[in-house]
Amino acid sequence: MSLLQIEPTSWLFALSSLGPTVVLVLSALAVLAIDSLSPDARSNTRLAATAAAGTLIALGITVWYLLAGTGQPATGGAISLFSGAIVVDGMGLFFTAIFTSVAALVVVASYDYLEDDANPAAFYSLLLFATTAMSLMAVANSLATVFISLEMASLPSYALVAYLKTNRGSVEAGLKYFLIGAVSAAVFAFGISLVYAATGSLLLPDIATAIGDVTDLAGILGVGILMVAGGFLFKTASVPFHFWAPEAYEGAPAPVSAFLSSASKAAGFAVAFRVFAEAFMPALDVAVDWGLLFGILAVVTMVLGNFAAATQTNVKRMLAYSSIGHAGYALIGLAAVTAGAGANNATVMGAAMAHLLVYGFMNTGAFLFIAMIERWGVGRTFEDYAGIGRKAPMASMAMAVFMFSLAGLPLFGGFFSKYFLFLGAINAGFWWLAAVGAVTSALSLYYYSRVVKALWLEEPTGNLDALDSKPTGLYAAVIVAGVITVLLLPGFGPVIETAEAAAAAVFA
Amino acid sequence: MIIEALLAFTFAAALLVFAVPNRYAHKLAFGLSLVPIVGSLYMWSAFEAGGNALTGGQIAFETVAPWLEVAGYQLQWYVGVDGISLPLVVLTTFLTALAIMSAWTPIDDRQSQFYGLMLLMEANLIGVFTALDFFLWFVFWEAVLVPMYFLIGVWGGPRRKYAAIKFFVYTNIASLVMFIAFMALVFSLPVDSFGLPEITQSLAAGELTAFYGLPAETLALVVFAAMFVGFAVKVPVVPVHTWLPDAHVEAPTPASVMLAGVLLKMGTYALLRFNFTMLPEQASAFAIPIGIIAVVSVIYGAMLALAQTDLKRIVAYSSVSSMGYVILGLIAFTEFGMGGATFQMVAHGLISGLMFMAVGVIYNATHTRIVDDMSGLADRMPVAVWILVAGAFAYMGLPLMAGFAGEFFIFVGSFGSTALPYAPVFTALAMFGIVIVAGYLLLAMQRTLFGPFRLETDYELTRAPMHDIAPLVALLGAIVLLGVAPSLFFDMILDATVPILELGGGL
Amino acid sequence: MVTAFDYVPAIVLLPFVSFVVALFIGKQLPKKGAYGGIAATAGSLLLSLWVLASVAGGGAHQETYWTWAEGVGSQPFTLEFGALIDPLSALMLVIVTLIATLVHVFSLGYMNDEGERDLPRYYAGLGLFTASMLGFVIADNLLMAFMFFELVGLCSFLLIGFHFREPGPPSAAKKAFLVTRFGDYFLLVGVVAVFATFGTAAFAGAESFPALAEGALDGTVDVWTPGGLDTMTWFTVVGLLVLGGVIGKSAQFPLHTWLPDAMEGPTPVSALIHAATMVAAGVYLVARMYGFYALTPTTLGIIALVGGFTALFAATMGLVKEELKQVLAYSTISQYGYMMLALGSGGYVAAVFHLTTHAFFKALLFLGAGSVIIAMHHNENMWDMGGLKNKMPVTYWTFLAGSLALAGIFPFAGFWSKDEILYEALIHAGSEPLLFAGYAMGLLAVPVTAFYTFRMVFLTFHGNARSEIARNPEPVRWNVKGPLSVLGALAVVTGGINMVPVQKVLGIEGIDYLHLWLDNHWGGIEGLSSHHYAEIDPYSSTYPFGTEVATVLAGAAISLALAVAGLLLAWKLYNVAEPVEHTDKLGGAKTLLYNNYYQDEFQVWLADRTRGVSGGADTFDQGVVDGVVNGVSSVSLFGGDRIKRIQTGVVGNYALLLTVSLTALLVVFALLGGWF
Amino acid sequence: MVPVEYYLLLSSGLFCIGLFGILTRRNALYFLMSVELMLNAANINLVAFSFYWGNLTGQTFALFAIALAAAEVAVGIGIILALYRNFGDVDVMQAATMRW
Repeated sequence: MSLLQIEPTSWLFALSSLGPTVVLVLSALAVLAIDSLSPDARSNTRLAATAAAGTLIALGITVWYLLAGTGQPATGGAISLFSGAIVVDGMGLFFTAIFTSVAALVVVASYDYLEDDANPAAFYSLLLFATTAMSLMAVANSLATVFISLEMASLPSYALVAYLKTNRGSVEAGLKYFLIGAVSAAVFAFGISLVYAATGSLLLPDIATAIGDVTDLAGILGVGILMVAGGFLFKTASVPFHFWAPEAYEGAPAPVSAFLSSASKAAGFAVAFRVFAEAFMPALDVAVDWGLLFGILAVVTMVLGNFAAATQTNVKRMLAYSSIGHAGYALIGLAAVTAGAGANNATVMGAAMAHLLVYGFMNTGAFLFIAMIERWGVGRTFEDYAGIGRKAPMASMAMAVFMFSLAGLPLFGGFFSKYFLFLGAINAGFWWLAAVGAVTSALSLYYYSRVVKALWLEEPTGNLDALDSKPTGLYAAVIVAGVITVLLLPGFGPVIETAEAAAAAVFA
Repeated sequence: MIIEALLAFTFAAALLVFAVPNRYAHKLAFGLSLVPIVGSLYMWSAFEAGGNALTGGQIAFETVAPWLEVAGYQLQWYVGVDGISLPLVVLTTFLTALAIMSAWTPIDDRQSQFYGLMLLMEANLIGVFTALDFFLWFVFWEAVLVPMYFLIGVWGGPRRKYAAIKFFVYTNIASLVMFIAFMALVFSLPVDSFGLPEITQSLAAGELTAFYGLPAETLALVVFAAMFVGFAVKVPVVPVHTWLPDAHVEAPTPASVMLAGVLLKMGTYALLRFNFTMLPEQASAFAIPIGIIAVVSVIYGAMLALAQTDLKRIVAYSSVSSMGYVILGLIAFTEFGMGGATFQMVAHGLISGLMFMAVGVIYNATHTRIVDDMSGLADRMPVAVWILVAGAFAYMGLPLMAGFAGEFFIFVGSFGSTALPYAPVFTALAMFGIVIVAGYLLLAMQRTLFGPFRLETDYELTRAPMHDIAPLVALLGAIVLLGVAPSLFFDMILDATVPILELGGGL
Repeated sequence: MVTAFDYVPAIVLLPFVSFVVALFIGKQLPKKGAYGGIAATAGSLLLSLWVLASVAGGGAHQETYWTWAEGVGSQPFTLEFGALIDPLSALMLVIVTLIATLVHVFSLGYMNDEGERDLPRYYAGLGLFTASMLGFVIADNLLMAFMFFELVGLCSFLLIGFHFREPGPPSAAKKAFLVTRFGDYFLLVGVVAVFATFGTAAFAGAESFPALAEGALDGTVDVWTPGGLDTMTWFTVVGLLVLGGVIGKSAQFPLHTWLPDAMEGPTPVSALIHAATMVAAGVYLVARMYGFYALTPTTLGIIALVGGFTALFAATMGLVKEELKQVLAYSTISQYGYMMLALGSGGYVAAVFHLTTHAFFKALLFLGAGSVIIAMHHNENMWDMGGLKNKMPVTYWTFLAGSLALAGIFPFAGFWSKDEILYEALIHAGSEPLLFAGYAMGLLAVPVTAFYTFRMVFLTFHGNARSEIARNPEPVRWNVKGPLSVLGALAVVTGGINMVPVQKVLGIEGIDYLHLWLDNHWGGIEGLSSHHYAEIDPYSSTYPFGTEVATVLAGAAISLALAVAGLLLAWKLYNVAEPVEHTDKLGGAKTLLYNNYYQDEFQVWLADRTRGVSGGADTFDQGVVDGVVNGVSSVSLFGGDRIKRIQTGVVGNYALLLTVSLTALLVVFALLGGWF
Repeated sequence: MVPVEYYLLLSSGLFCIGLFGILTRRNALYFLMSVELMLNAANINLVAFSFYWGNLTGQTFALFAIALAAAEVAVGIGIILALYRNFGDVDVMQAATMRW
């Protein structure tokens, strides 16, 4: 037995299987190249076009793969690469589709946001690198790749949050994000080391196999699993690793907030789903009932996020807390997983995946709307938003769509995703999770509708002349996100079916 | 396909109106809103179905198409009408057009958005009354709230924001309660779709199973109670009615018309469709509490109306009172009780619409609705005032007007009810509402419309313009027509409600 | 073959058409719709006479015109509109159309000539009023009767409040509607109960509710009763419920208070309301369903008692009134009390008789009063009048005829009918003590009636003129005098239609036309005859003065003597050149009577209490019910406000909280998993 | 041979020291160093158990972890620089403008 188990991998096949990731890397490099070749040129347009093209091509490839059945049971199942350290399957592609969609929206929106920026290339490349790392997170099949890709995603994110170097809020946000992130990374790494200590492997399927033999190291494994969970909780902004989120989302440039709260959160769930579903399922009976753990955390996260959001005065911060609340909903997807109930697990996890996809659009749209407001320089509080609906009806209407969809009104995609999540939970016997989810959703309607109220119901208080400028990219991104959010209600079928099929494949 | 055509047209009309400049919006919206009337009248004339859509009767204009499938459940696009829903569809189209017309004077800002929202609401209301798949229905059900939220919140009175949010959150929470309850019910049934007929028939066949340790009987009771609460908020009945006066007082006239005229009927419609059709035995188990709720709503609502000094608030509380009759009719579980309750939905829709519109016309002229601020208006705006008087009498249940028909059917149905213990007592108590309603409406009319002319606000009172009066006249005409010939609707309503009784095992 | 009965709907519809015409194009018409109204009511009158003749010719008619709503399953109620033309309704049709026609004509003088505004509304109201009443009269079932009963109430509201620009009339109109509505509430419960019990509300036929009730009491028919109540008890309850509506509309104690206030309406309207329409409706309803009432002795007893009490009670209040119409108002209440007494005493024919005579002489008195009011420039205070006798002879003589009839002086119409009522009460009093009380009170009311009637006559027409206007009254025209003359003649002779005492005393058979008429002598509908009613009513006759003839004579003598006594007292006190108020002699009773026994105050107090309760309910609603709603939201928001405080902003605290939470989780799951 | 439990104790101790440093130090640089300690605790485990299990996975991963730690410090120092420029200090408690 060799010390490193190596299976020969065709590089070409690997590259094509990881097509989206490759495209993202290349476009990131292209952005850097453009900037290096003409460092003094105001090349925002070119950079944005490159970045947007990269993300859209990556998205296109992902969707194509999804439709073509790459890595899915239809074409022979998951594609295992690099000795099983990476697995391209439906779930990975599904999440990659989320990341690339969000990234594309954010890139398009950033075009306007960075109009006056001195060095947009750094922004785009950081964004693309983070997206690249996320696409890797979605396919990581070993705790090693999980850790590395997760850190690769985090590091550009820290920089992006603190991107506005001279803005105290941005720097403070970056600092807090970084510090909590560093601690979480350390906890995560320590957890991985403990899991390794108990099982002797980092490959997820091997860990699952090894857990059956763990006897006296069960405690070590348990601590390890809890700490690994901590790493994911950080990434998904769930209690108790959520502390960075309100400040990071509030202080960061709004497109970055959009990116982090949608794509980064989804990425955290992507790895969490895979790791817990593939590696730690047997641990449910042996070491730690992590279903219960996530159940408790889901409840606390839903309650904290939604209640704290209720009385915010700053819209962005409200959205930040709501984002925490939504992490709580998605956690149901992990909490309701039970040993040996494959179909149900697939239902609930698929619902969580679908929720993250819908959330990706509606939440990104919401933050991009805030980016638009920031661009106009109107202000950040609810009062400042008063009467914007009069001056910017299209964008405000889109924002209303996002808010109602986030609240789970059955008019838009957000309803079905949340509903199927609760349905899965109830089916799995976790009716109390669904109940808490329902109650907090009801509360969320209050604070989401406050935004709508400010936009549409209030009379303008301040000077809204700035709204005369129409940032095209931001508008386009917001409207596209809005339209997709609306269309996801009638068109939810393919989404949920894909998600459930992908989840089922993971549990199979 | 007529229902689809109706829905598609109305949605398209809403989008179109959103897009046109403000100054064209009113006429365009009114013109467009006439088309759904024609559509619904065509449906009425072509209506041939018999029986109740849910209990296995014929469904008119039925279409079914799969929507999406999840967790073993098929969600469908499933629409159709029967004798219960058709009158409500007609009511919706009719009232929307009139409400749009009545908006001419009061709405002078952001017209295209206003009318667009009105049409959007109409489309969703049609959807509510035609949808036969639970999810489809629920989408429309909730979608109705959003336009109303904006209509109140943007074009409303001074406390409009409070009222709008209260309305919105309150009713949404209620929907949530109902939704969860219904889910629990469906999950305990061996069905593979959310089609309401399938669910109803499965329940009728006694296929309900236990739900997480909750025995089927208990589950059915809990679900009934939760759904009742959920719908009761929408109706609304005491004690979950407090959003209503706020919403009504702040809402602009056309929105009030729609709110009282159609939106409240959604609650009673849903009660009839869900609670009373699907769970008749549980209904009879809860008969006494529901009877008490009905009677308290009638009497207490009327007493509250008596205490008000704002004309709109008076009419608003009287809606609570009138809806109490509907609940009484439903719980009676008799032919005339249920049929009367359904009829009363339409009748009250027209009458409360008329009242709100008439009060609105007065408000347009006087800019006040406070009883003490005015008197003797009949002198200055006779036509509007006398129509208001006619409306008030309709509200009091004057024979040969629609309200009397509805109320009498309910009373005559519930008096001899066997499903409701002490039915004669409940009925007699509820009927006392007709005295109180006369009391507060007459008192308010005497103080505002009659006596020497006096107005506290600085407005020159002139006769109400034609476009304000026309919808009032149309409504009054409809009220009298239905009062003289209730069987226009009542026959088809009975056709659809009698099977419910049969399903309930002759309760 | 075309018969009169084919035109029955036209009787109702003609005035309705006049309503529509006056409403929509009245402004353009000469006399603002008056002619249309006159033509329509006159047409109805002619048709009614034809119908009357047809009934006299042996016809009777029942027809359903319009099925309003129909049950199909377990509640196969048929709610429909139809006509029931029998002797009773045919007679009533003539009375109503006649009075309505005369009132229309009179209105030309009272309204048009006086230059009132809004006349189209007035004539529209009259037309609708007449139509509603006619619809009520021909109703062949209780539901239809109720519906038109309510419409009558609506019209009374519209017409009493005709002068809506003044504060008084709208208030009176509201009161009229509200108080009668209160009675109608009971009636409606009764209607519903009838449907629930019998499944039908038809008045006539084997499947009518009186017939079914009779069968149920015999035990041949099964009917529903609530809670398995005894049928007799339940029928009594139902009868009393229906009676509630009657008490309201016919202004019986304790729901009579609206009627004096209703004098705020134009005088012709008062005539219409009091003589032939609204107030008559109540009594007519009892007569219409007498076959049902006759079955339940308790109900009959209560009807008699209420009637007798009201007759006396209202008469006493009429004693002290200063306004002409007020006196008439109380007399109306009192007279309808007599009719109720008659009905309660088994005197079905007597009641209808009094209804007929009263319709004529009360319409006469009101129109006469209207004539005086025209003359007095709308001053109604009798103390400002006096001496009008010579200035307006037609009015005086006709008014006098009416007054004599009202006072029950032989041989005027009122004497005959009132005498028969008292006689019926007297001979049946033996079997029901309540009747005796009713009789006693009815008898006591006789002198009181005569007194206040002639106090009114003397104050108005005799003595010296006490004001400038009275010295130079405005003349009235043909359109006032014409109706007065017609009615004056009728007030004198109507007694002739039912000469029962004469028949009994002199033994001349066949002059009790009304008895024969109502006994289906010439034709009618099975089961709706006075004969049938007499068979089923619980009374047996006893003759306290020995023989029947002696009782007839003694009864008539007593009541006539009392009436004359009252008249003479009035003569003595008020037929002087300068009459003075004698009311002070009544002492404390005067205030009591002036204030109508504080009935109004009591009802106002009740209304105030109700409003007080409603105010309390409002406070409760806003404070508690809505308070809970707002409280939930406040608590949630407060909770949110607390929860967000853990986000202190200091990153060190975050690290600490994070560590503590993680440690706590580790400990909990270590214990749960039993790791160590 | 040293039993693996000892390595576990060592790494846990190191981890706790790092954690303690994070909880007590206000200086951002100390904070960074403490994180490094915690990461190294993980590395000790990985290397030790790589030996215990007889495969190289742990050791390879430890190398990656060290590289990432370096990258993290690089980003961290950059942010701390920006912090110093904006707040005039490297005290992590100072940056507390956003809260609740």
